[in-house]
Amino acid sequence: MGYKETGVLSIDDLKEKGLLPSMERLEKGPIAIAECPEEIPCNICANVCPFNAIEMEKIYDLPRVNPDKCIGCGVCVPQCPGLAMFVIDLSKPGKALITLPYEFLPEPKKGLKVKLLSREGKVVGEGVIVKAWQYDKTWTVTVEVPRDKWFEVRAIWIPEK
Amino acid sequence: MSGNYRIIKHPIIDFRRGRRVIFYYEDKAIEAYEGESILAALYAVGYRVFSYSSDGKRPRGAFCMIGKCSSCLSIVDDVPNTRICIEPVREGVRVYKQRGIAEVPRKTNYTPAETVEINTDALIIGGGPAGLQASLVLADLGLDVVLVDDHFRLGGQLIKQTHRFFGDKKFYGGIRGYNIAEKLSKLVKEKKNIHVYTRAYAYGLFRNNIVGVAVRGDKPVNLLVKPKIIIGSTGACEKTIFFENNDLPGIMGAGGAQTLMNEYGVRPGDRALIIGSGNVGLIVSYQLLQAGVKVVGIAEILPHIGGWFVHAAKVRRLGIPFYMRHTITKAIGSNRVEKAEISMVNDKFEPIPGSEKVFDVDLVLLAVGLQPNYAFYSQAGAVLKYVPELGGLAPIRTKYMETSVENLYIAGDASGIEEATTAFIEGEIAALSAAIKLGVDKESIRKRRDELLDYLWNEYRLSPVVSRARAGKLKVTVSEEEMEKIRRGEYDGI
Amino acid sequence: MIVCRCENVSLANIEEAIDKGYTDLESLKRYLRIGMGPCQGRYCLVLTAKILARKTGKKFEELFMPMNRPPLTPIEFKFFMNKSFTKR
Amino acid sequence: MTLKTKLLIIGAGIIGVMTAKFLVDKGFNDIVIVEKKYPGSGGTYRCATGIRASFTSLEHVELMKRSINLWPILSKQHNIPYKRGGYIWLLSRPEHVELFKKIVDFHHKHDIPTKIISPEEIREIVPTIRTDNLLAGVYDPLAGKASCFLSLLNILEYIKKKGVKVIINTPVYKLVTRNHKVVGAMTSKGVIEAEKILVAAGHGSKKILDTIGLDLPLENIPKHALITEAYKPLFDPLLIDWQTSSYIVQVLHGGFLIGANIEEKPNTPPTNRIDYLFLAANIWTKYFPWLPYVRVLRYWTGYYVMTPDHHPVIGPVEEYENLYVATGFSGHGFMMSPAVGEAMANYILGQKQNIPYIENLSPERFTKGKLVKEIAVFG
Repeated sequence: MGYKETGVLSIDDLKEKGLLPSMERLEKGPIAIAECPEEIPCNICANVCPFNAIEMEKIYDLPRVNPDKCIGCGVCVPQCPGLAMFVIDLSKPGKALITLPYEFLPEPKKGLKVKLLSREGKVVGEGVIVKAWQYDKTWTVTVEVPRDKWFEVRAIWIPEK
Repeated sequence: MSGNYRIIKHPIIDFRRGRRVIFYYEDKAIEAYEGESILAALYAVGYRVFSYSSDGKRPRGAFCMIGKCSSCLSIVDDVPNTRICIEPVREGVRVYKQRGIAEVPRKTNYTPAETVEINTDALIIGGGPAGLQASLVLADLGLDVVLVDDHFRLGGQLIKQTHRFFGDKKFYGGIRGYNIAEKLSKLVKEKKNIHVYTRAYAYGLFRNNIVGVAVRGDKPVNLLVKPKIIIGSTGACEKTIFFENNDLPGIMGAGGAQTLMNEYGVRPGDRALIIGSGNVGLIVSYQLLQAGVKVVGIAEILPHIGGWFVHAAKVRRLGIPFYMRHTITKAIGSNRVEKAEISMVNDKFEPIPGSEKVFDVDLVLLAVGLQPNYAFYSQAGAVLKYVPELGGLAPIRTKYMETSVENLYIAGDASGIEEATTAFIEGEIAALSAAIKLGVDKESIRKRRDELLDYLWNEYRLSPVVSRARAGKLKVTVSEEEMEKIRRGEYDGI
Repeated sequence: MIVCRCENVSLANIEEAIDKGYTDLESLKRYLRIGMGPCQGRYCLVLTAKILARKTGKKFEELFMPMNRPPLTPIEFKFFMNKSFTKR
Repeated sequence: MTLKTKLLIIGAGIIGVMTAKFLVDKGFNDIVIVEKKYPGSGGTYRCATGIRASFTSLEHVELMKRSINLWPILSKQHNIPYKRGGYIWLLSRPEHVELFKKIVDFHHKHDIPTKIISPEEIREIVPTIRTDNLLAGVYDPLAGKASCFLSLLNILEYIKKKGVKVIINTPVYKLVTRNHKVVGAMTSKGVIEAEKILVAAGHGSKKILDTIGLDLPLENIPKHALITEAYKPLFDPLLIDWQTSSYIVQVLHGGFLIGANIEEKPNTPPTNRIDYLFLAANIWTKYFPWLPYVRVLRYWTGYYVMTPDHHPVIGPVEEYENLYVATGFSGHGFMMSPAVGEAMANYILGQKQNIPYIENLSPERFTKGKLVKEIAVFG
């Protein structure tokens, strides 16, 4: 079953669409991944990127993140209408940093332990928020997760106290 | 009846509730806030049955929430057949449940509505994305505009959207729907040559080119507008489907739930099942989660997700399961939904016995598609065409958005279901064309219109994800020569 | 399965009427009063035409030519009582 | 398509369908009905559904007396909602009361039990009505109302079962004649050959008859009507405000149907007029204090097919063998349809008529200068 049946992208899907940075680049430092496999007529990410690192010619082109220009700043993360921009950082040994958008309550805070959710919405472990900032109501949250879960985890859930 | 369904804290929307008022439902005091509809206030404290079918037997709940479906007819201050989903709460108002066909009103003291005649350059019907954009464009060209909308707030469906819009910055991409509504409404209200009427229903086109507009409120007015041109941007309404007990309270249009939770800040239920995985179904699922509603699943009759993948991924990673090749076969409950049954379907979309799954839910949202609101154009005499890709019946038009009724233009979802970006663009094209017709003929206007047409047809609509809508729009767009023939009744190529 | 909420017409009512020979939408509409209630046929007429198309094998386009009449939403008589018109 | 039939009826309105019904009842079923749009789409579905015999000419009175006898029978046979709820004329001027005294005398002579009633009596029959401006009323207890939809549809279902063919969405372009004898009609789907033809095409009748040079003095006058949302039954009779010749009736389904007289040029398109809504509101909100809060559900227009003497044209056509007409009902076709249907069946079968004076309504009366006089045409 493909992502149009499940709502879940596989690593091969992303590779095939040319949306996955190389492992080499991921290990070098943070970089944005546009998990946007359909040719939606939208260019917000390209417009908001301060480094012009997202390349599109026509409005419906897939967003191509230029690995040399992108520094993984995460400005695109809260602004993508599809909440499909993530920043992955595999430069630190033994762990991965995932930056993702978050639009729920309770509010995220640095140091908070959170449940890690897979692409299917299953709890696959716990992580710690290392950074959280808000842009127009959307939080951009960076969580530290086990390194082997860098592709699996795509959401967090903060339990109510 | 108990409970509190008002959303106090929401991750995106700050609900600013009005003054506290008390009104009476079935002689019981109900606390509410100014700016709420009677139905929203009742829903907030736990009521779910608001009326009964015409034979008095079947309970009816909230369905459309925008005054169209007539499922909430109630007796308000001795006036029956009042649609309480669009009737604002007022201090001391007395409301009773209507059980089937009502007796004639007991209320007899009345103030007749004032009748006001208005001549204007342009009448815009509907203040959603297309209508707002068209009004602003016409006003900037110095024309006199009357903008009417049946809701008490401008913005159309924009006001119910918490997500940022896709598209291009030029057309409000990246801004949340309700923020776009606020922004454009503010601009519109600043223009001296746009006369805005809300709670204003354009009820028909009459002889001598008069459009009747009923403006409800404390001082009701019957506006008789004589416009030189009309731009209809009347939007769309939801479709519904058949299944056992499909009228049980708790079954609602997805838009109805959006109105409750995102406009009035009222949680539409505790546990919801969504029918349909188009963008509306996916977006409403996400919004339900934001409002604190558990979503037990999304059923989709087709083998694949109907909407855009990114919307699907958003809800999937938060744990909402998809049931592909499934449809709802039954709602269960005595006075309101208590359970819902879905079944798998075969290749002919027929339910497969034995494949049933039952969920404990109090809310079933139908997100099975939208259809253009064609009534005004049909009444005005415009030639319509049934185009499944556009959601139903849509008026034939030129690429300049003029229908077969001369000087009647169309834009937005009313012209065939698409999305907000195209609504803005169509609104602007219609406005520019109307301006040219009215003699405001500057080179810059034509140039702008050409650019918009080029962008719309040769870039935006070439996106594969909107190809179906493009194909639909092609079916209803004719050349000026063909339109002349249609007007003379000579063209049967449609 | 309700098709027309206003007049409380079910799918079974419609199928029965079609079987009886009400195979044009206009007759079906008047026979069962589908779409003649306060919502003005907004939701039910297209659905009914689809059922009819399915059952008779005719094309939707042949069956349904909308004929909308004013007022497009029910309007109280109090809107039509003031004879002195103000111009604005 | 070439179709052969013994009788072709042009128009699937209530007149054509009733005629077919009475023929079928007598065993004659080789009938084709051809309809321009859909059954009832002309005048039938646009009518006010009222039924009365209280007219002021012998011809109308006799025709309607027969109709009023037939309506309850038809109602039973074909499950048609019908109610004898009466008519009341509301009179506000002394000269009108005087006029109606004479009319009531005329009615009594012809066994129509109308009577002058007081404002108090009006209030008893019509709860909530304001009678401040009224001097008296005239009550016709024999009058009534029936569902125009189910009258047509149920009878249509019956005649179809009995073998009558009904072809819809098929306009007739012209009649085909040979040696002053009709032989068929040219339709959008080809020729229908027929031994006999009945033209019962309402406002389309004149155009069809013109195709063979038969010039009947028919005029189509645009008329306006509206209906409100449905309410529980409040009053039974159809009320006529004589001053404005406007009527209100709560139809059997519950809506209040209002017709009001507004000036229109003959043979012009019947388009919607905003002033009609104001006119209707201003007349009837004076009588019913709750009416301002009642909602107008639908407003439609249609034609009265008027003749110079406001009486119908029914009977065989002298100039053409086997051609019959039943049209020009001047707004009263629905109520008259049972008697007219029966009479047309008799004409077509060459049987004796049982309604007095019916021959006076023949098409030739205009050329022969034998017009009928009628003064009570309403709405």
